[in-house]
Amino acid sequence: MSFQQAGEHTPAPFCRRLLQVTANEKVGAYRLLWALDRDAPAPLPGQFAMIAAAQGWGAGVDERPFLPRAFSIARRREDGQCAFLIEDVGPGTARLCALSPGEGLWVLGPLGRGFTPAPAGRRTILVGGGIGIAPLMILQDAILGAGAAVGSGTAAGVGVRFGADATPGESASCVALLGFRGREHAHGASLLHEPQVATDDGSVGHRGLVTDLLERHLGDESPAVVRACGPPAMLESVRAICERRDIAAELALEAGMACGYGACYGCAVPRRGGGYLRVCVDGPVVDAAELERVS
Amino acid sequence: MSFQQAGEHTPAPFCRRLLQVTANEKVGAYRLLWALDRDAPAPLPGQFAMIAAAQGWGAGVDERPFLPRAFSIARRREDGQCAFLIEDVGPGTARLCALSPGEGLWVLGPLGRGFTPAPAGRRTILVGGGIGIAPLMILQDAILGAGAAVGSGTAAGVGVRFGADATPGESASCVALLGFRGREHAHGASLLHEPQVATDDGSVGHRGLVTDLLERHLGDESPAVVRACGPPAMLESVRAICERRDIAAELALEAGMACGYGACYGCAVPRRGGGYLRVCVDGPVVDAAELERVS
Amino acid sequence: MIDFCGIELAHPVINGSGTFDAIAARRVFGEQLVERFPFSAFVSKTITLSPRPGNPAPRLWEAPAGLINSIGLPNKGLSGYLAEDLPQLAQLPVPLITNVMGSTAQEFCELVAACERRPEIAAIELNVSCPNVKTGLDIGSDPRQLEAVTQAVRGQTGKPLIIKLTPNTADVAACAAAAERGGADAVSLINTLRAMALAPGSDRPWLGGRTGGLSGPAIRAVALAQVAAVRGAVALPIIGMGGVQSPAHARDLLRAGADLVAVGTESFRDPAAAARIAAEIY
Amino acid sequence: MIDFCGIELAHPVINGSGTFDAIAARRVFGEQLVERFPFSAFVSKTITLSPRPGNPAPRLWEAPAGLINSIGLPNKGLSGYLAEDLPQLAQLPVPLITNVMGSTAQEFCELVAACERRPEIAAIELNVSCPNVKTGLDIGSDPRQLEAVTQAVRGQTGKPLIIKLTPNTADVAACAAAAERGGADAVSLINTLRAMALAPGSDRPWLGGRTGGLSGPAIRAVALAQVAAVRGAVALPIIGMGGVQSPAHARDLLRAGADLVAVGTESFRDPAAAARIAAEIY
Ligand SMILES: Cc1cc2nc3c(=O)[nH]c(=O)nc-3n(C[C@H](O)[C@H](O)[C@H](O)COP(=O)(O)OP(=O)(O)OC[C@H]3O[C@@H](n4cnc5c(N)ncnc54)[C@H](O)[C@@H]3O)c2cc1C
Ligand SMILES: Cc1cc2nc3c(=O)[nH]c(=O)nc-3n(C[C@H](O)[C@H](O)[C@H](O)COP(=O)(O)OP(=O)(O)OC[C@H]3O[C@@H](n4cnc5c(N)ncnc54)[C@H](O)[C@@H]3O)c2cc1C
Ligand SMILES: Cc1cc2nc3c(=O)[nH]c(=O)nc-3n(C[C@H](O)[C@H](O)[C@H](O)COP(=O)(O)O)c2cc1C
Ligand SMILES: Cc1cc2nc3c(=O)[nH]c(=O)nc-3n(C[C@H](O)[C@H](O)[C@H](O)COP(=O)(O)O)c2cc1C
Ligand code: FES
Ligand code: FES
Repeated sequence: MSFQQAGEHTPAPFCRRLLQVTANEKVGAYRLLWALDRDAPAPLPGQFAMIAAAQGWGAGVDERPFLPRAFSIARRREDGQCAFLIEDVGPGTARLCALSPGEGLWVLGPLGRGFTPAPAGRRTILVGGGIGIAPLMILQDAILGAGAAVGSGTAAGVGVRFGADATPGESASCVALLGFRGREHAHGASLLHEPQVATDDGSVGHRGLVTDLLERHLGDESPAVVRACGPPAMLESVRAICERRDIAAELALEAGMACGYGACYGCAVPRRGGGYLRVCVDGPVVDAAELERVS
Repeated sequence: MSFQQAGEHTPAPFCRRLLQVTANEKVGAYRLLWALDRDAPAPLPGQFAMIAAAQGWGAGVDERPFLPRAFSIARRREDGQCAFLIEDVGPGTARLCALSPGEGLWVLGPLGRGFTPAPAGRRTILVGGGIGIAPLMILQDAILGAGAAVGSGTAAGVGVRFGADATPGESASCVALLGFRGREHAHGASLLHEPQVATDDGSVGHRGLVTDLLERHLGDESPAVVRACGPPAMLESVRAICERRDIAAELALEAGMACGYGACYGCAVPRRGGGYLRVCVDGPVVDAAELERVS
Repeated sequence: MIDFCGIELAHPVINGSGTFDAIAARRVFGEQLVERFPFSAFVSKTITLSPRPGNPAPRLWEAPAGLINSIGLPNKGLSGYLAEDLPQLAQLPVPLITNVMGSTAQEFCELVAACERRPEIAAIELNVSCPNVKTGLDIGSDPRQLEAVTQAVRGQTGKPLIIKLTPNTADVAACAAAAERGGADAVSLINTLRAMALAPGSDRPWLGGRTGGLSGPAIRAVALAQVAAVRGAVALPIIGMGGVQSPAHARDLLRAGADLVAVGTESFRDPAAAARIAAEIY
Repeated sequence: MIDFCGIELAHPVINGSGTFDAIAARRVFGEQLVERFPFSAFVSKTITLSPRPGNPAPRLWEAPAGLINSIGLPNKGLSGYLAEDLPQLAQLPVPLITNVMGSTAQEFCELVAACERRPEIAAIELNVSCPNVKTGLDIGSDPRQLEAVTQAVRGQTGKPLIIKLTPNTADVAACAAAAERGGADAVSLINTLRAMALAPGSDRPWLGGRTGGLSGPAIRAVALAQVAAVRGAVALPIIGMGGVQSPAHARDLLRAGADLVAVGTESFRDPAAAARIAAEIY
């Protein structure tokens, strides 16, 4: 049995859907927003959705937001409950963070290309910075769930398509390295299984960069692949480290987006060798080798 | 002692104020929205305010509302509680009708010219149509309150400036004639004291127009003045009736407004004899004689 | 203190012509208006030679993040303005800029000559967004016409002369350059964008004047582009405006090259908006 | 069925050039896209002679009720388009309109001549919002240039020729009349309004391309005014666009004189927006 093809994606229904918010949990500096999305196909880890509040979308600072916003699908249950992890950084995220259960949410997705499973016998090292932990949550769910998968087409207990063809019982190994600004943000670490944490101010875990932890892990152990998401400087650092050590890495990128499905050409990032790729359809997860640098 | 001068107005603080909604009561088809406005000067009956929700103003149909909306100050207590009676007819009123206690409200006012008291010895006939009952509520409060006023500068128990110089105990007489579309709207009648009601469909009170009631009242009794507010067709009918019978009438007009304080020249209505008056500063209450017709 | 064409201003925030009536506002708000006057100079609404009643109602349409107006320049005419309004405006605690519009160079000259004689007036702004009777286009949209009008008017006054450019043109920088060549002391922009709305469910224009002008946040990014383009073309002081709602928006215009900023539509939402903006502009 | 320049269309709602990539959308949404294709004709994004990578990031800025884009016309160039994209676009269930842009009449002719030879292409749209290398102004903003380009191109094709006018002009009606004289079969409008944003707290332009174009609800009232003005000047069919979000907005454009309506920015908010609008347009 083979893993799914690299860069495969789950096609999205051709229409945004009106969902209901089912919960809005505070997790330190973040909000975990749950909605029930029964009819959507199971996403791949790393896929995202374009979301907008059904009410009150457009009355924030500067009369914004106007367009929907991109969010990683951070968690998904088999019953269709899905979660977005959100940091309030502007008018769109502010509105989403303020949603109450029962309120409506427009969702388009799952969109983009997700992470691919590690080849057999390799550990997966997850490297997350700040809100970048969101896609690593569902990726870890899928990796840990995949070990117990029984050919249902989705990782067991987790409404996600990922490595579902792996031999039942074959346990995938995975470590999560997470970097945060400080204590408030580091609460996000509670959303992953057995994470190792770094904070800029040393208030939790290692004082310093998450890439310090990465270098340590790559130093001596068994073959690994890296899956990373976080701010551009962190991703660039991860990319450079992995390039130097010749380690396969996939990076989940961000870019300002208007559409999320390849229509506007707004989400361009430079591709190695010239030209641009569209983060929404060529990513958000890209092979680090596709980039000359992350900026 | 003399009544205040016709067309006098209470000056408004030169800044919009952020108030808190204290209650939002459903009254049939309308909402009675209360807010605490301790620092504002007491309004004259018929004055209005420009109001906007502090949050969620601008995310309705067509990305509206953008500008604040004009509302009659419908009720005012001495403690500064004031009420607006609101009918949901578009994105601005929809948002205001949905406000909950504790939410913020921007208010500029009191603005415009209010009603003047009837000369001594004359009854006041209030004629209201639909949402046009709003300024008649405070006017009736003031007239009924004025009878017991003791020179406090405001009508007793009512935070309104009106006929406050009237001899204590001199009871002013006043009848309220109200017209509504049907039963749901006619619940508004409960907001006035001993009203006589007409409905288009006869579901409550007289089947027909409120002007039928007016004609009946003008038919045989003692000298009166008329104070009216309602849809243009109703006001025009009141105007024509009073003109024919040579009865002094004041009409509270409406017009689309951007500013409410004379800045935009947007609220023009044709003045008798040519030219325009600005409803916000020359009205909203105007002497019927100033108009050739209401349209 | 800011020096604008030799006039001292306490801060860089003024009003857009036609968006604040200081006389009416004083009646509404009383002496507070004078004590806490929000603008560092006051620009009158546009004055024409003869009195104008303005356009039939409705005159307003609310657009997404903006306002369309078709007010039609109601005013008392030059002599009414000079006799009735000017004495009241002279009581304001700030310099007065009188905005005028003619439909020919001749009319502009007459208006400006009359303003020149009144010491209460510190500067004169020409509203050139007026249709040329022959072409129907704004006089200000054609650099040649604009230069000629500016030059003619320049001969009539030693007071600072501001040309309020029209944004409804292919090349606002070329228009600004024409104003500069004609002898203007400053330019102001942007005026409203030509716009229209239909009455709901009908094919009749909503506005009594049929078309109108779009203002407010919706046009802010257009204003910024035009101010930057004009700054690239002329050395004149620039009064930038269009959708300014906050200190950040005002700073953006200053950074793009404006020397002063005007607040228009936002004053409708809050009469003291300009004071709030001025207080935090730096 | 609607007859548009001899092409039969199922309803009057198409897409604005550059606002929908049917090839990418088919990958994202699968065959549903083809089965429920929202537009009655598909307009390609602008194709140029040589391939273009497009502008550096960032390319987007969200404005009040709108979007500023500075995409920079990324495309595979004429031969890449004809070889790779056209076969895929030909599988769509609707007629195909190819939008092209040159920087000279010569380039336009070359592009149009190549389109003329391909039966998959039902009609050709010229994007004339391209800066004239000498003046920096849009070629389409000057009626004389526009007439000359249209006339030159007209000689190259018997297919319906649509001129997509630029809104950044003093007199869009005169431009439409020039296109008509040049032999166009239809005009489309409005393209985006020239606009700009600064990076927060800086004096650098936010957009990699420095300036950009404003689209969305913010420009709807400008679009309506321009469509009405063009309808007053030419007999040609008009494709109206600018900020259409709902059936009511589409109807407004039709009432103002448009024959078809295009949806652009609203498709970003909901890829099936045009289907929703088409379903309720009458
Ligand atoms: C694929 C993908 C997945 C993502 N996943 C997550 C996630 O799981 N959780 C999460 O919290 N976030 C996620 N993001 C980021 C999220 O989309 C942004 O934080 C969000 O769009 C911000 O919107 P806003 O309105 O709150 O703030 P905005 O103000 O729109 O954006 C904040 C930043 O955008 C820039 N900006 C400021 N004003 C403007 C303007 N007018 N127009 C354009 N840019 C402006 C500035 O750089 C500012 O710092 C993801 C992004 C992508 C592309
Ligand atoms: C002095 C005064 C006192 C008032 N007192 C009260 C009161 O006590 N209670 C009350 O409920 N109402 C009152 N009104 C009316 C109230 O201001 C309006 O109902 C309100 O402004 C409607 O706003 P909206 O956003 O809900 O609806 P809008 O859609 O803005 O307005 C509804 C009407 O405006 C027109 N319209 C539609 N779209 C637009 C547009 N884009 N731009 C401009 N006009 C449009 C149409 O005719 C439509 O029927 C008063 C008005 C005035 C002038
Ligand atoms: C209701 C209204 C009336 C206006 N009247 C005039 C005027 O008389 N003369 C003039 O030069 N500009 C006039 N303007 C244009 C403004 O001065 C200003 O240029 C424009 O509104 C853009 O600024 P804003 O977006 O801050 O409103 C008017 C604008 C509005 C909204
Ligand atoms: C992201 C984006 C890209 C665009 N690309 C093109 C293009 O390549 N060619 C073109 O003629 N118009 C282009 N346009 C303009 C649109 O076709 C349309 O004229 C404009 O956006 C107004 O419509 P709207 O408000 O519905 O978006 C583009 C618009 C946007 C927003
Ligand atoms: S967000 Fe529109 S193309 Fe990627
Ligand atoms: S509402 Fe602005 S002048 Fe009356």
